[in-house]
Amino acid sequence: MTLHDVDLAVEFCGLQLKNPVMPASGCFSFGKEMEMFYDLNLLGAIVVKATTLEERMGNPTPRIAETPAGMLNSIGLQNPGVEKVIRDELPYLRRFSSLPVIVNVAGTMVEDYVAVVHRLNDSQDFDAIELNISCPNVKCGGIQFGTDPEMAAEMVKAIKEASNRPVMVKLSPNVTNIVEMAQACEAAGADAISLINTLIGMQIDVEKRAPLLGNGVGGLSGPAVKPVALRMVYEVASNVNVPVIGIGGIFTGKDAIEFLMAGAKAVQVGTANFTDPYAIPRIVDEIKEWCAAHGVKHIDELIGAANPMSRRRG
Amino acid sequence: MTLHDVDLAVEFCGLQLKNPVMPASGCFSFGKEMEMFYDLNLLGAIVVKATTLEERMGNPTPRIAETPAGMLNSIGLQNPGVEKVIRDELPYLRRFSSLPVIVNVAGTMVEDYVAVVHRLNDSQDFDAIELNISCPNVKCGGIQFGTDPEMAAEMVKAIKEASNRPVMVKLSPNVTNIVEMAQACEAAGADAISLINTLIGMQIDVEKRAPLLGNGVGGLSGPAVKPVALRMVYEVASNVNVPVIGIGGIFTGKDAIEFLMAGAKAVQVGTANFTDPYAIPRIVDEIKEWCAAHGVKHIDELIGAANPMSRRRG
Amino acid sequence: MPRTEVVLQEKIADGLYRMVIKSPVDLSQSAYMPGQFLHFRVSDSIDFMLRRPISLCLADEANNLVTVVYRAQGEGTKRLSRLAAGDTVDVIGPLGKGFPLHEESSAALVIGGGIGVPPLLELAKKLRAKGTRIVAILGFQKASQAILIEEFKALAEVFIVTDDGSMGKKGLVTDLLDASMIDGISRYYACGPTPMLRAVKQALEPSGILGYLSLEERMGCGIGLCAGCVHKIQDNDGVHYVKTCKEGPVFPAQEVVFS
Amino acid sequence: MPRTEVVLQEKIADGLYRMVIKSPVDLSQSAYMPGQFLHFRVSDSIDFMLRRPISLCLADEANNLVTVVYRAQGEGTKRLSRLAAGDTVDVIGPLGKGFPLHEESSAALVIGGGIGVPPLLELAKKLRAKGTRIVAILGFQKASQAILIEEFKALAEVFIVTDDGSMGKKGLVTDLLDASMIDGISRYYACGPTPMLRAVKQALEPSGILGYLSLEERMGCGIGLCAGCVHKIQDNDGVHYVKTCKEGPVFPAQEVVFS
Ligand SMILES: Cc1cc2nc3c(=O)[nH]c(=O)nc-3n(C[C@H](O)[C@H](O)[C@H](O)COP(=O)(O)OP(=O)(O)OC[C@H]3O[C@@H](n4cnc5c(N)ncnc54)[C@H](O)[C@@H]3O)c2cc1C
Ligand SMILES: Cc1cc2nc3c(=O)[nH]c(=O)nc-3n(C[C@H](O)[C@H](O)[C@H](O)COP(=O)(O)OP(=O)(O)OC[C@H]3O[C@@H](n4cnc5c(N)ncnc54)[C@H](O)[C@@H]3O)c2cc1C
Ligand SMILES: Cc1cc2nc3c(=O)[nH]c(=O)nc-3n(C[C@H](O)[C@H](O)[C@H](O)COP(=O)(O)O)c2cc1C
Ligand SMILES: Cc1cc2nc3c(=O)[nH]c(=O)nc-3n(C[C@H](O)[C@H](O)[C@H](O)COP(=O)(O)O)c2cc1C
Ligand code: FES
Ligand code: FES
Repeated sequence: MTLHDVDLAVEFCGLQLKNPVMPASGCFSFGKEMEMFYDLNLLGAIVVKATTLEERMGNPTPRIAETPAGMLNSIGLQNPGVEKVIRDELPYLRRFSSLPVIVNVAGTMVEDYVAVVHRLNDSQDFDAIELNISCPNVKCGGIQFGTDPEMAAEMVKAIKEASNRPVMVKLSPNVTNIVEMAQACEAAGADAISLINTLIGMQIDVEKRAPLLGNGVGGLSGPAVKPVALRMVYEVASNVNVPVIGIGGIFTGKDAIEFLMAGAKAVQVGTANFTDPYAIPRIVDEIKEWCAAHGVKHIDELIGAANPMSRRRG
Repeated sequence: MTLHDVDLAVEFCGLQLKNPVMPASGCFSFGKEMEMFYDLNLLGAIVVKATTLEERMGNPTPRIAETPAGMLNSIGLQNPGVEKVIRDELPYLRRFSSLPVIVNVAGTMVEDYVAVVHRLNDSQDFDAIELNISCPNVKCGGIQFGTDPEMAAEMVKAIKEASNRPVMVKLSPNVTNIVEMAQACEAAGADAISLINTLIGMQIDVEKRAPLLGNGVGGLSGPAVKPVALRMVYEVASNVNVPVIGIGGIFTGKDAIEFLMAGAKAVQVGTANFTDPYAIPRIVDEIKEWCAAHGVKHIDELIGAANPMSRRRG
Repeated sequence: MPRTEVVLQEKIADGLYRMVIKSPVDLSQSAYMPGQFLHFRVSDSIDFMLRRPISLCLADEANNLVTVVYRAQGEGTKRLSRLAAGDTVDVIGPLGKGFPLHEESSAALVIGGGIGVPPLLELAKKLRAKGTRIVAILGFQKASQAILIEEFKALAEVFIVTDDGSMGKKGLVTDLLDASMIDGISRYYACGPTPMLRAVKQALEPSGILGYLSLEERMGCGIGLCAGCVHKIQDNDGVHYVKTCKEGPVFPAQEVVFS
Repeated sequence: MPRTEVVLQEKIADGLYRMVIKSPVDLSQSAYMPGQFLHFRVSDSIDFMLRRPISLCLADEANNLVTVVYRAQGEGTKRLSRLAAGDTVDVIGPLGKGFPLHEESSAALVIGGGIGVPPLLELAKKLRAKGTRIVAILGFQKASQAILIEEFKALAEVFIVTDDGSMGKKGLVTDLLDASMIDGISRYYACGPTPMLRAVKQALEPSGILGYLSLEERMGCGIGLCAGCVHKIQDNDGVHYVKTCKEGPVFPAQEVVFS
């Protein structure tokens, strides 16, 4: 079998992706910066930085710490606000002919989340919403919606009503029971579940005798969290019928395949973009090579391959 | 300042430790195996493998997977049962003149936990109990007690009543709100809180298209989890008055100092023993060297140094 | 951690390496046994945290050197293979319980499959030194994976099988276990992939010949701390898990339970 | 990732290294600027995931080589310092916005502190090539940390201060910023630790001389993706955070807000 015989196309929420790999929100800005590295048409889709109603400054610095096989960030939803995103950022992405655009939406209360969505409804420059109820980096960043199933359901219901486009819901791993959260979102109308956002973590600067990050705590991402992410994707894919998007520590094609086999329909790549700007096209190539070497004609054969319960579903 | 001027002694639960570093349960067996490497008197204390009422076989193999800067285990509380532990294991440890012995107690229901403690009460060969309500590796391994504050409190109350020795309670990180768990245990009488146990994770064997571990999921430990552990220690130390023991990914003296500064009174070292059998004495030396280089006469100066809220407490 | 020096690293077949290192212990003072293993760190980074167990292949007491032969298959052993003479490596061992030699053996059968062949070389050397006659059945995937043939020929009567017939007979090691092969054999020793060990045990059980199997399990610590490496054993205490790193990796064949 | 070759690695002072690598881009075709940085991976293991930003110290267009000078302080830069000539390294850049040269400058003051000194060397070279007169104030902790003195002397009038007086004047770079020093200066450029930059800005603000500061922030990506590296800037849009990796690391001094 040759690379040419391998079909990586997937479909979810009515989006057609030529391959199942997209950048994770907050790890790819709004895409423009990557121009110098490669053609964004190589992406399966793009997920842009969290967008809030008003511009946000974000947290004090330092905002970044390196940890073993991972990193902490405490960016805190810095973004120019939905108005500027619609005017200055999204139109650029439409020049890429085959690139579904997903807007990550964040906020503080149901009302401002809904206001962002209403404002987005008028734009033709995106294809789906990723509802971020899982940012650990702001006091009022919606994470309370990400840890209580009833509040999550309330939020999802409101956003589904408001939105004229499909709604993915992105979950926080900082919960006792991820399945309960996912099921609450599914019942409330979520079109897909993406997970995981970052684990809450800390680093101490022993010389300064204080937490290293300006914000004290931050979100842990990177290969370090991959086993937790895989477990949660596996559990959720076994227990919901909507598509699951796997996120957390994906650095190689093999990592991505683990998530697909656990039951994810597609994957997002965050931190790896920082280590290797070419990470996503490389991961796509590695998936293709693995498929060719293993006689896999269509990526669908792999989705849920290690998780029989997920195959009986979705 | 010379190494000789540094005093590392700490005290908690009435135990006198010559230094704040001890092995974590399940990562040091019952101590005998380490004879070939060093004198156990070098330890601050010893925590032995989880002990249940009856002998347990544990989980099917494979039980071990390597992950980025970490590992997964699904041992599943394999142990010879409390009777044999008291008869065959604990007496050996009494030959070490200055070695407090802590027995990690596990089970399924309140009743069998209590039965283990009753049986232990007769032994003179240990000094404190570490109540393990956080093992993620067995269906009935007590983790339900580790994720529900009310059940945790019920368990702690029963064990405190049953035990004639101090009771540390070891918490699971797989919860939405670790502070709530710790406070429930404190209110129920816990003499100390140790955390964290392992995060639940998974690895997929892509060649076999199945989870790698025989048990499917396993517990994630090692440097990968350190940021999560530090954050939880910091949060708990800010909100309870009993001593907090920090665990999770400690490989170096600097790692241990981060935990102490976050508010831990002492630390436990697990996975590092596998990578480096000499890990604990090395870590003790590294702490001492750091103190000498930084003019720290007594380790107390470091405890909570990065966490003012913890210093106002305990 | 104490580190020791790499004396030689060479590729001996497709993906297979021979590495000679200074022994981490004084061999002449230690009761090392063939079948024991060395436990290697493959990197000084903490992203490869677990040590890799590799069996002792040859011990050279006079020069206090040990040889290991291994396949660079995953990322960890690939890193190991990048070490060059003069580099140092963090290794502990020899660890575990190896093959017992049995004074009374007159003729021994050693059966190795693939990367299970190397540990049998030191065994053959030791058996030979005691005057035991040795028959060796060595199985490989294909000729390009065959290793240590000459070394075994110097010590034993050697039979070779390969999966594809590119060297020796085409087939499995068990295909050769007929009556004539085991005639006069008083002990057998086997090391290789689990399916081979199971088949060997099954094939030789009726003969009543005492045998020893070297098992392979994923290890957390290699020194008895974690109970990660267990295998099911049936002995006087019934069926129970034992630590292969401490009580093994070599066990009497009749005690090994394959599930 | 594209990798490039290390041509030279040498220790030039206590804990300080000079590394010359083949430029990852064709310098003659690129609009590189002094003050830009290169972004290095320090290991091929994923336990050091984040790249390390190191400023361009010298560019050699004829041979397409770039020089960086850095302190091996933490684990990451220590690993970088273990690379030897002939090794390859994964590096991207030059990245960011560097020091503008200003055609009209008659005399420039460059102020460097510690590991902030190296990026000013390529700047001095470029300024000098345009005929600008250069005054350089270089500050170090102590004599054993002093670097690039001869290189600067070839291009500029050099003043040296050290914290302990073991070389040049004892004191801080700002101690030298009196009226005579800034006489005739039309631009200043500073790179060094944040407290130094703050003090320099404060000291030179009254003079009205336009200045540029090279800022240091912890970076996630170095290419504008993460918003980790922001610094507060006050400009026509008010006070806001900008990405130092993309809009900086060099900013007009009057825009930089120190909080
Ligand atoms: C007692 C014993 C003796 C051995 N002797 C030899 C020998 O002489 N020569 C040789 O080539 N191989 C030997 N092996 C197998 C060798 O340990 C594995 O091939 C090696 O650990 C794989 O590591 P990796 O980094 O290449 O693979 P990875 O897949 O990257 O390893 C990931 C993890 O799984 C473990 N693992 C993967 N495969 C195996 C396996 N087959 N057995 C045990 N653990 C595994 C690794 O140790 C590591 O912890 C022996 C194994 C055991 C248990
Ligand atoms: C634009 C720019 C240019 C630089 N130019 C030079 C130079 O020419 N020579 C030189 O010696 N140093 C320079 N530095 C500082 C250099 O990047 C840090 O010393 C280096 O990243 C520290 O890495 P480490 O592995 O030694 O330390 P560690 O403490 O192990 O690093 C841990 C993490 O913190 C980050 N970090 C730690 N200290 C700093 C710091 N001071 N600035 C930014 N990130 C930091 C690291 O990049 C890494 O992500 C520059 C920094 C920036 C932002
Ligand atoms: C610097 C940074 C910024 C992030 N910002 C966002 C964000 O704005 N919205 C969001 O939903 N997730 C955000 N995340 C989380 C990532 O999208 C992703 O869920 C997480 O990093 C795990 O994936 P990874 O290990 O591949 O990075 C951010 C992560 C990082 C590292
Ligand atoms: C192989 C293994 C076995 C363990 N067994 C137990 C146990 O029996 N009881 C318990 O409370 N914790 C057990 N743990 C958890 C550790 O005690 C510790 O909480 C955890 O590994 C985090 O610390 P570390 O990162 O230093 O390993 C085990 C961990 C490992 C890796
Ligand atoms: S590998 Fe840990 S007990 Fe055997
Ligand atoms: S370092 Fe990521 S935006 Fe600057």
